[in-house]
Amino acid sequence: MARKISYQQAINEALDQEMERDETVVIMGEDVAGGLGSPGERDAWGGVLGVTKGLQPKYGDDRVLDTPITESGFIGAAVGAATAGLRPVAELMFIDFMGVCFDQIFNQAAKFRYMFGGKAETPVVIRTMYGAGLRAAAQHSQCLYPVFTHIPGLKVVTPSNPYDAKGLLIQSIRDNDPVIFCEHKFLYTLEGDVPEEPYAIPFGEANITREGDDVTIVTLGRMVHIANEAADNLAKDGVNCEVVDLRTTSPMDTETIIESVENTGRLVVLDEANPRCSIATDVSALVAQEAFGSLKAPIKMVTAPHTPVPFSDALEDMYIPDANQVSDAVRLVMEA
Amino acid sequence: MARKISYQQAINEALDQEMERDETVVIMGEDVAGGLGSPGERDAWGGVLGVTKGLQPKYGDDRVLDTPITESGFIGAAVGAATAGLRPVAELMFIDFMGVCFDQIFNQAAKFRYMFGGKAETPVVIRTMYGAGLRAAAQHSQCLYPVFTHIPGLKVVTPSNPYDAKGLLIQSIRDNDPVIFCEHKFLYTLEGDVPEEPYAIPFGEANITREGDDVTIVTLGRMVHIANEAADNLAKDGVNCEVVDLRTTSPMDTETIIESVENTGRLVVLDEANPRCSIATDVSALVAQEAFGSLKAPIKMVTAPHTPVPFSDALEDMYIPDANQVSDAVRLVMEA
Amino acid sequence: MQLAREELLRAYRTMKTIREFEERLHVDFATGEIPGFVHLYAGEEASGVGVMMNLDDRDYIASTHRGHGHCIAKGCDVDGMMAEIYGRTDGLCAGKGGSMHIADLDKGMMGANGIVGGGPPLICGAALANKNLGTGGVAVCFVGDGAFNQGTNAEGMNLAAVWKLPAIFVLENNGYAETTSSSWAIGGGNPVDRAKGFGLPGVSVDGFDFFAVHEAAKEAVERARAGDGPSFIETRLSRYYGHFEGDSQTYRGKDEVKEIRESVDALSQFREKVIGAALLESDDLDSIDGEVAELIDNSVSKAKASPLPTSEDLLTDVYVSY
Amino acid sequence: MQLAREELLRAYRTMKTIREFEERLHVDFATGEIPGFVHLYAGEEASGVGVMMNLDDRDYIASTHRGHGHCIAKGCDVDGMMAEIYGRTDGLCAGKGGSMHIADLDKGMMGANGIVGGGPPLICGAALANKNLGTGGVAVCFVGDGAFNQGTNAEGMNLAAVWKLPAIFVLENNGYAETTSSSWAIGGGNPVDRAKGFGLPGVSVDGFDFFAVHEAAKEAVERARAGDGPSFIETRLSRYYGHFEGDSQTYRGKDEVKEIRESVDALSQFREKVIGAALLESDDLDSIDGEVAELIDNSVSKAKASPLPTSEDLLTDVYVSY
Ligand SMILES: Cc1ncc(C[n+]2csc(CCOP(=O)(O)OP(=O)(O)O)c2C)c(N)n1
Ligand SMILES: Cc1ncc(C[n+]2csc(CCOP(=O)(O)OP(=O)(O)O)c2C)c(N)n1
Ligand SMILES: [Mg+2]
Ligand SMILES: [Mg+2]
Repeated sequence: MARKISYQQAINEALDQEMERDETVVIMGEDVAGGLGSPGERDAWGGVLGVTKGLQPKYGDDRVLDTPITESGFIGAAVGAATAGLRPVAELMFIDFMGVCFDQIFNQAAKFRYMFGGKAETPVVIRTMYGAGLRAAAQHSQCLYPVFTHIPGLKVVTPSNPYDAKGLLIQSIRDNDPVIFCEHKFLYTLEGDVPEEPYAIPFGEANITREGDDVTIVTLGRMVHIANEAADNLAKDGVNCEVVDLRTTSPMDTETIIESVENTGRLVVLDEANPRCSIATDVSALVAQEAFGSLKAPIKMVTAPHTPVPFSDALEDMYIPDANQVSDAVRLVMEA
Repeated sequence: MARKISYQQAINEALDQEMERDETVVIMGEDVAGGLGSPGERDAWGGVLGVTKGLQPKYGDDRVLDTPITESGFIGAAVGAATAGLRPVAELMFIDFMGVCFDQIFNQAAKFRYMFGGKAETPVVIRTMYGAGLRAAAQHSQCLYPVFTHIPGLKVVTPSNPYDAKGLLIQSIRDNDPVIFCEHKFLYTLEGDVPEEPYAIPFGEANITREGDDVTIVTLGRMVHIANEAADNLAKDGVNCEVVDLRTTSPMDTETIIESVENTGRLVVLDEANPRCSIATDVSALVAQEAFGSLKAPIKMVTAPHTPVPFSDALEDMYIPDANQVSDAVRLVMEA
Repeated sequence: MQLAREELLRAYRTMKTIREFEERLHVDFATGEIPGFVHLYAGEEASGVGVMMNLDDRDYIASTHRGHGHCIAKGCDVDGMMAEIYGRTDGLCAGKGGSMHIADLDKGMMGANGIVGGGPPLICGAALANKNLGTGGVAVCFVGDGAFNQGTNAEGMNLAAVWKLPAIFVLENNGYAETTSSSWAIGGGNPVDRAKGFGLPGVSVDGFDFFAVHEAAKEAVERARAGDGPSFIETRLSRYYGHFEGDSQTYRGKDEVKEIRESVDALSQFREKVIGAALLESDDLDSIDGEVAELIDNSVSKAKASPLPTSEDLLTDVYVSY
Repeated sequence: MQLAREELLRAYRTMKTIREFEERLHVDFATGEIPGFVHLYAGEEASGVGVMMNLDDRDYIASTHRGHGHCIAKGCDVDGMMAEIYGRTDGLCAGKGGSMHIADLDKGMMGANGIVGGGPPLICGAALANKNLGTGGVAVCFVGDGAFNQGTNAEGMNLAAVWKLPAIFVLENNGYAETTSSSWAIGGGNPVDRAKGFGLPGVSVDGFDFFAVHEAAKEAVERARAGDGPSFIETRLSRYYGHFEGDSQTYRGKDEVKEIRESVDALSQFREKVIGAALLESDDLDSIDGEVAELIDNSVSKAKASPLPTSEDLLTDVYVSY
């Protein structure tokens, strides 16, 4: 039975249901419950935005672990615990903080299985908040999923709506590999239909949010909504866009991308990340290599500029790709 | 006056000449001199491969600073010192160790100028050793320059020969922005003509190591030599490759790439890094967007596979892209 | 209390400016006019000012996400700060940084920092620069009790010790990292002992007491200037507001802040002491109060009147643009 | 010395196996047959074995780049290790890991590590898993004196303390991190004090003395198993060879190693003690020597005979392939 809940509630529900199902699932992070050692209320926050609230009272301190502010320490602990029989879901409050713990992610978690000749499993999930839009400035607004996507051994997930958030998080927890689960901070309050019962969405299966014959727009995360908005506008002018929501960037559903471009002959890639060595270039390169023969026009990338995220709302609004930029890009490739 | 010296000597000479010229240039890193506090010889190593040897006896302990094994600590100190009036050249022994100090690089050094409204300068150079080929396994053989290239605010340099190593390092030190200077460990013993006097090679100017009309091969670092080898072989069959050595990936010389492809109509990108969100995808996407009209064939990327670097010499030799793979790719795009 | 009258007035003015700046932000944030995250320093004034009264422009500091107080105490322009917080071109960072990234290198203020534990390594570098350039300057790193546990803080303390840097590490222990108690999060429970384990002599002082902080910092700064290496100070204090604006603070004790405000507030305490010792008169301080209120009022008006940055500003000040 | 005869024999056999393994690698590396970096543990045997004699398969350890000794002491198959170092399919990691990445999770060996300071966070997780799964197991992290300064080590110690984990942090202080003296690099100079600063009770013991290490580890393991939290042990010792094979070691004192070998060598010392106390006879130990020599000899032959991995192996065991 589906009902409307928010992206944030969907994440909470996935955690709750998986913790219920499997005793080895534990969560950890800074203030994931909150109030530890403090005189007031326990479970005071449930994470900085309340996403994990309610889990500590239900599952107790052994399974909902508040941590000191030592990301290498506790992300590494999650990785170690995963190789030793638990299924930890660690929260890295902002993806921007990856810099203080990246080694544990890319040199340890990502490489164990290969480096140890296939004998290790590291079923750890790192939930993290990314993206611009909250005037959180340069160190709290980055995307950075291209960095994780570059690293072999990591799976990278970027849900764009509540339904996907729940199903992909459940899959992430059940998956035996390390997963970077990227939650766009702008989407937490977005509501959508979500079934009550647990369900898993397989990795590497993109979602076509809108079908169309003229141009393929490949995108992900919050940008799916920008793409849909642009597609709505363009439809009024008779331009039919197919919007592909990648859902996961590693593994990436290359087949759906290629099939769509083979049909439309035109590609716009929309990525909120910085432009260099990004998902935008990745998808573009894939198509230029594998579907070149179908292309009727140059590929066009719409991304954030090659700058840190600015603070001022005036600047940040210009920084984030918007529907007009997408429409312009689509028109450009239609005219070419 | 040019004479033949090695890549390693060229780097040492650039450091020496810049330290001589400018008192604010200091170097720091683990064992950059060596023997500190030990009973035996001082300047015992000069870095793990001897690249900085001889500088401590000449410039003293105030300018050649050995460090404890605390990369966040001393890379961060180099960044801080750069904003406070020095020009530090810090050595991150292997690029693979970026994970324990990445925050200081991408959230601090890279963002100061922008985040502080243009009022900060951070003239720090981080020299680091990268690449496969020495059977150093998964945590000592990565490329990772795509990760740095993704980050706005960093300049990324990847010299392929002794002449470039000297000239680009001098430019890096004089440059007022943070530079990640990537030295391929396989190239240290490579010899080449290097002028005795100091000279600076500007950033963002690619080097065409070989001219040709049939196919453009864009590459960098050690792979330049693989590309040249392939080009030599192909020339025997009458296929003329133009080999573009990027020299710096950020800034990247997009003009030279586009001009070359406009002339040849065919592109192979050769990158030792892992394939996703890499320089290979970056260059491919650039061309698919900016020079699509000139392309006569699909773009072809030749890269390492999407796996950690394996240890066994048998596997590592297969992991590293070789001249045959490049020739095959060139033949493929010639036939298309 | 060997401070001259002028210094006492300056100390009070600075503490009052911080308090007023923060109280005003607290009010204005509620109206929705101020974008982003704002972490207020109100309550902790004696710490920043007590330390900074020992410094001058050649001395560097690295601050935290809770940086307004450090900025003001280090001499940053209040108008520039307010405009920055409003995201305007007249801001100290031209609107590109915001509350968490205010910096002014000319004043030796190396930046607030959005990364908990970002500062300690940086300050080692600033100390090294001062040492190598022979400026006689020192460098001071502020961290909170949460940041104190970060590996970067450990590395910074160790590096300062082995390099014998003119550096001072100040732990502002306000009892909480977000909602989490410092008594739980700091293993061993004694920060001074931990610092000693890295080779840093240290003391723990009452952070509401300007004079205690000033005295401890004076000693540490003198040691650093004399080339005798780094040291550590813990100031024990409290924040008067939530972790950031919008925090409902249910994790705190009932009336926790109210009691502190009433009993040990840094400004009231200072007032009582200097008047009690007949060093200053009530009027001196009252007139400062008036001036500061006007200063802050003006800064808000100026900030609101300052132009927003434009599309051109978006692409400048980055090392490489594409 | 309350160890049973069988345990004493096992301790000696393990130490001897490590010594022989490493001496053999030292010789064979010089011929150029062994690829990559090799860091030898010879000289440090009493530390790894003294600790590991207190552990069983449910207990986890995290090791370092200098990991062969820990692997052998934790029960890794010697043939599998040798084949791994030769990069062959019969290697413990099928040739994909090499010397710096030998692991065997079934034996609780979580891996050597190419990253200095990589282990401490990981071991906190293993300790947590043991705690939550109620196995009664503990987790032990080995770091060198260089790694001891890494921020990750500080974070690991702090986390273990505040989570009260069944974890033990062993610092193997061999005096050097590459060429750099630990007496210079460890600010404050006293690792036990530093560990106390994180809330870990600790001791420093003679790392050449198997019995001293064994005793200290016994206490720490018992404390951990009893749920009384983490602790710290420093073992002071020396490496007999260079940082890695090929290191000319000019930074070391003249005859430094020679003197140690002659005076306090872990194996000779053990031999003398157990024979002196009439716990074992010379013959017992001599016959172990012979068996171990054969074991190592065989392992090399087997390694060389083992097939090299193929192109198919290149692409397996990675989570996602493209
Ligand atoms: C690396 C990193 N981790 C986590 C955060 C999120 N965060 C911001 S402030 C804060 C609490 C800091 O506590 P403390 O150091 O005591 O400073 P206080 O807020 O009390 O002044 C946290 C967890 C961050 N900004 N950076
Ligand atoms: C993060 C990181 N920094 C640096 C290195 C290079 N490195 C490998 S071993 C080593 C010295 C380690 O010294 P110590 O911890 O004392 O161990 P020992 O070699 O003496 O056993 C260094 C600097 C590394 N592998 N990882
Ligand atoms: Mg605090
Ligand atoms: Mg050592």
